[in-house]
Amino acid sequence: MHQDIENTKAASRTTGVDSEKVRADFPILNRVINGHRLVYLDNAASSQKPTAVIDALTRYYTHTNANIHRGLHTLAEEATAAYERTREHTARFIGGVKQSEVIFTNGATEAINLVAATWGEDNVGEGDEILITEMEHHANLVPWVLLAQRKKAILRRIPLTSDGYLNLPEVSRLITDRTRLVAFTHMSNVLGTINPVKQLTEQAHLAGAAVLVDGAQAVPHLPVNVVDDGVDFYAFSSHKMLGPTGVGVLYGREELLEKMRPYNTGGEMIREVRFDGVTFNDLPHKFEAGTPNIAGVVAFDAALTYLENLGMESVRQHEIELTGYALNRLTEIPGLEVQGPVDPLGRGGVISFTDPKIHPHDISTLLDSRGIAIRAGHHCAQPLMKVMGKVATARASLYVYNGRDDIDALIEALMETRRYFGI
Amino acid sequence: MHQDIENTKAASRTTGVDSEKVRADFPILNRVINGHRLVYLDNAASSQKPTAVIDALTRYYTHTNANIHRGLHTLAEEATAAYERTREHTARFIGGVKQSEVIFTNGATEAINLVAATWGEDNVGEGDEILITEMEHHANLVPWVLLAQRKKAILRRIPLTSDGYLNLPEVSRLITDRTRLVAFTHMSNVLGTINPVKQLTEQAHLAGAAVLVDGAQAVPHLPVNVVDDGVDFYAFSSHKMLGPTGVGVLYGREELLEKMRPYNTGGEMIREVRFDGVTFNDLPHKFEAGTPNIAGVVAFDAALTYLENLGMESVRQHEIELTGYALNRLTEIPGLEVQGPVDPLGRGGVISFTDPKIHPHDISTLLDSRGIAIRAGHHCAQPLMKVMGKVATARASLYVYNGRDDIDALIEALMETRRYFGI
Amino acid sequence: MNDRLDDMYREIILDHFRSPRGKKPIAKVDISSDGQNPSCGDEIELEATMDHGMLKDIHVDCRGCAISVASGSMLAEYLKGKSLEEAKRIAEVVRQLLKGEEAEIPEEYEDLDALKGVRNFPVRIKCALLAWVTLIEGLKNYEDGTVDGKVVVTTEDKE
Amino acid sequence: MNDRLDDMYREIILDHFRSPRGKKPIAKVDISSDGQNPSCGDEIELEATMDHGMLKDIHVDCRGCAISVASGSMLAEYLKGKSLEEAKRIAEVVRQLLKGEEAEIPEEYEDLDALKGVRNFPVRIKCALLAWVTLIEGLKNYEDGTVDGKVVVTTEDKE
Ligand SMILES: Cc1ncc(COP(=O)(O)O)c(C=O)c1O
Ligand SMILES: Cc1ncc(COP(=O)(O)O)c(C=O)c1O
Repeated sequence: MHQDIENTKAASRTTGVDSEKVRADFPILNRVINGHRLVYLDNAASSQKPTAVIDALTRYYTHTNANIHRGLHTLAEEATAAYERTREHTARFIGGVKQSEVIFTNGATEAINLVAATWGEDNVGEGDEILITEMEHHANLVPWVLLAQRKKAILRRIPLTSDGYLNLPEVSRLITDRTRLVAFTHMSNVLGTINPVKQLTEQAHLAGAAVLVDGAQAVPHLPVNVVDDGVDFYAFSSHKMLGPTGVGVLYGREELLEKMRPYNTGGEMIREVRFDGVTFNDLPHKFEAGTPNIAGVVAFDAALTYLENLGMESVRQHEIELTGYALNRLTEIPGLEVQGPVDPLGRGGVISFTDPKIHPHDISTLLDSRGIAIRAGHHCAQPLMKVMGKVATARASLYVYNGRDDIDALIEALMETRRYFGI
Repeated sequence: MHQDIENTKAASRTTGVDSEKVRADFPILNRVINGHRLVYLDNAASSQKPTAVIDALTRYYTHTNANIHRGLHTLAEEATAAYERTREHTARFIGGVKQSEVIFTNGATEAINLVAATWGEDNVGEGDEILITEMEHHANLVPWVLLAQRKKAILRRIPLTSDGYLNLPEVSRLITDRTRLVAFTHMSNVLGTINPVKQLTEQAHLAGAAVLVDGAQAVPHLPVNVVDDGVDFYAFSSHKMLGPTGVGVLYGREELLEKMRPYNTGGEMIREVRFDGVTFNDLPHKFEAGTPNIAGVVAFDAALTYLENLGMESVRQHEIELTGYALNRLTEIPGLEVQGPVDPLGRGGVISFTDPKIHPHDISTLLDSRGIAIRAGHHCAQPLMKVMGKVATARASLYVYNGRDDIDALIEALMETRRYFGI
Repeated sequence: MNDRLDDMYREIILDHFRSPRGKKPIAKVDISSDGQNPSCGDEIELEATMDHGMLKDIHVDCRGCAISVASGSMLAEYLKGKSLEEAKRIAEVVRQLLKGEEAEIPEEYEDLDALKGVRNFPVRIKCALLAWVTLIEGLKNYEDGTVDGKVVVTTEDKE
Repeated sequence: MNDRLDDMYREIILDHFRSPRGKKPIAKVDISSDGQNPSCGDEIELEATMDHGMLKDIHVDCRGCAISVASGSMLAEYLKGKSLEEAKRIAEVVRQLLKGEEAEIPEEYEDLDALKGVRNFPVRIKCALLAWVTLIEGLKNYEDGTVDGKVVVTTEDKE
């Protein structure tokens, strides 16, 4: 695999995506940072936005803006239609679910919290078990830690293998008849590991447990089909997939959503309100109290279209090739320790590494002085850091506008970092 | 008062704000709807956005965009600084509170839900009382109805006088030593009534009750000083005050916020996470889990600046004058029933009315055919509708870009509506 | 004022709105069903007298917008004297018509075609539907007798 | 690579980072305090031997970024042999320096001026502060003995 990649011409073009061409659609990539062109490798934290998305926001606010769902005037009708069009698009994008199964939140974090506070509150009791993994982001960890504490439930976790995969043989032992929920990330935001959603879901369902998948790192980078995978809940964020900030999605199976109590309450999510009681609205409105991030949702549609035009298979192909190239080149720096699976087919383009004598924060600061944006820290996965025996890592994460030139710049800067610190 | 207004020249300019000039800053107001210029009178639902706000969004996404608080690279530092600058600005805008007391949510609805689910959950018990009013929006009603149900607490309400004010003499009887919270709107989104926040707060505090004020309709239209008023919690939304959708603010007194459990949990709001426990971050981060609506918050800053440049005193003056003019002209339509206080000094520019023989929805549809956007329905205040003996009202709501010409267009269209239905 | 508008508020609709049929109370109530769309405030009270499988008499009292009033009034006028089966068939035709599906309106009901203009105002479809759905549920209950007393129906977010 | 950077990673800082002082364990531990900034992963262990109101010996073990390591190393070097009062005074000077307040650095500590460059990197200020805050809390505890055993300190979101 690596050999193949080495033999192809070093260019920003992969067989998947022409990143040079893509770059032209992202105005921020023209920025000069500390005298260097911006090399943005912090995509796991948040992605950049194409002109199409920025323009969609402007268009919304200059042509359409109004509150939705209740207005009878033209702007309100147009805004409502645009908002619901994104819902319909999202439903298609994740495998063709019902529109009533797509709930807009303000992010993956809120989507997971919604499930913990409603489904979790009513379905997890004392002595019940929640199974997570050792590689969870705090967003898919803290809500379950706290739910388990509140309910005197037991939090179990699937351990990792030394090469950064889930230890799958352990799973059948860890899922018991007390397991109510298996919650895991589709792709790790630290290791890049892609987890076998369908297989884990089948195992969980066999034991009668529900499945929640944190797709924050997967939907932006892989073709995702929640129907095929059979999951019960799936959460992700717009801002990591070329869309605006403040928009997230919770997919939930209708059968479960119907039975769940609402989360936030107020306008829009009710049918009838009296001082002494409330009747709730139908799905998905039951879970969308108050005025949502209308402009954000409307512009998210443009992000979905942009990704579809590239093709999610091509996006994935591009990242497999670029990740392979990056993993390969990182071996040129002696002593540098790279985390996660070595096979680009088993992982996404999130590459965490440490340099034994230089703290990740220093690496990040030095790289920034060369215009290279990476992240350093615990990446909201402190327990995983402990498992890995690290306090922090540096993390470069790739997306459609990254090419080999970006990786080359990264490698060169890492070498210069050592020189700078005299190591 | 009305006499004075009649005597001034009919122009779009008031002593407060030059709405003609303001209008030029709002590109959407150039839209032609059904062959007419857009007359936007649905501001209580959501306001339009000035170019300054739209440009701030574009600038953010083309120059600064990155995730905040954890990044060490230039974009992340700039994004964090811009986000926190809005917090600082917001803290000043509402009377000079501490930055740690300003929590960004995705709207007023979430802000109120946060308090109900944290403070409410821990401070309201069986037999305790929550005092609200008969004029609450569902956002400041449903969370308390459900909290009261959950806790077997008692929900009491301050009734209205026939002219649409709170029946204040009743309050001292309704606040008891079991009252834990008094929750009320600063300005009614149906009647326009402005409630005496300071007076009610003093009464509540004397009885040891906490005070939550729903400022969704007030902050956009009045000078607000939460420190002067002494409230404990104050909630409002950006989208009703020229800012982006998907951004809200909860002000809370530090002393109370410190003691409250978090609401959403996940990244950013933690200090330390282990599989068996969590330590929370300091204020305000404890309440801001996950990636917030960064772009929205950053652009909200431009909305605050825009309003400050107009001057909130001038905004209020403009609306007093325009409301007086509108109330006066509405009396020209015989039989039309206008809700709420008759004195423009006691109310904001939210004007609900009904025509005895024409349903509000038909009025709204007819007005839309003339380019006039108003709202019709229960305005998320079903219990108030019952109190008023209506199933729905039509509602015209004013803002800084509205002038007398807009009111004139409204009156003329209302008359034409009667002709159209042959009434 | 404009075409789309005049297409919804056709003369027939406005006529039914101004003088709604079926207002008179009926003597014998065999079928009773209430419809309401709380979010718009439309409320309809529907009663009918049955006689040998026929809707002998229909009473409709609707407080709502011109569309819901007119739609209820048309129901009262055109279904009076019709069989249960016929009533169900026509209600289905109206549903199809409003949903924009292919619908064949029998000649004797051709005035119902006037409801078509509502399709351009998606939020109003539930108003036009309310009377018909209220009737259908009332008939169902009459036939199975599952609900003891009145049925309460809404078309909100069910369109 | 650029000026702002070189102003933070001055030669003095890099020197302390490469060969941190105070690594050697001390014989008698009178003061013991741990500092940690979990969000960056900085961790510091600080111990000191007291003798007649003097910090006779200081042990600092810091795992963290160059700034936190250098800052801890400077503390170990410059405060060794100093009185409690002097240590507190200097810690306060460092705090002021990092906060961008007016701060007069006594001549014998002039190397501490090198920490000033950190001010241009607001997120790193907490790293530079960590050792000093850890010391202050350790001293406080030594004086009032409120906490039994180690104090644990953070500068995170407290800057
Ligand atoms: C795996 C994973 N889950 C959840 C989240 C949380 O997403 P958000 O901050 O958009 O709510 C992130 C983002 O950092 C993530 O990487
Ligand atoms: C008085 C009042 N409170 C609360 C809200 C809810 O605001 P949002 O929908 O922005 O959360 C509104 C908006 O309709 C309102 O008018």
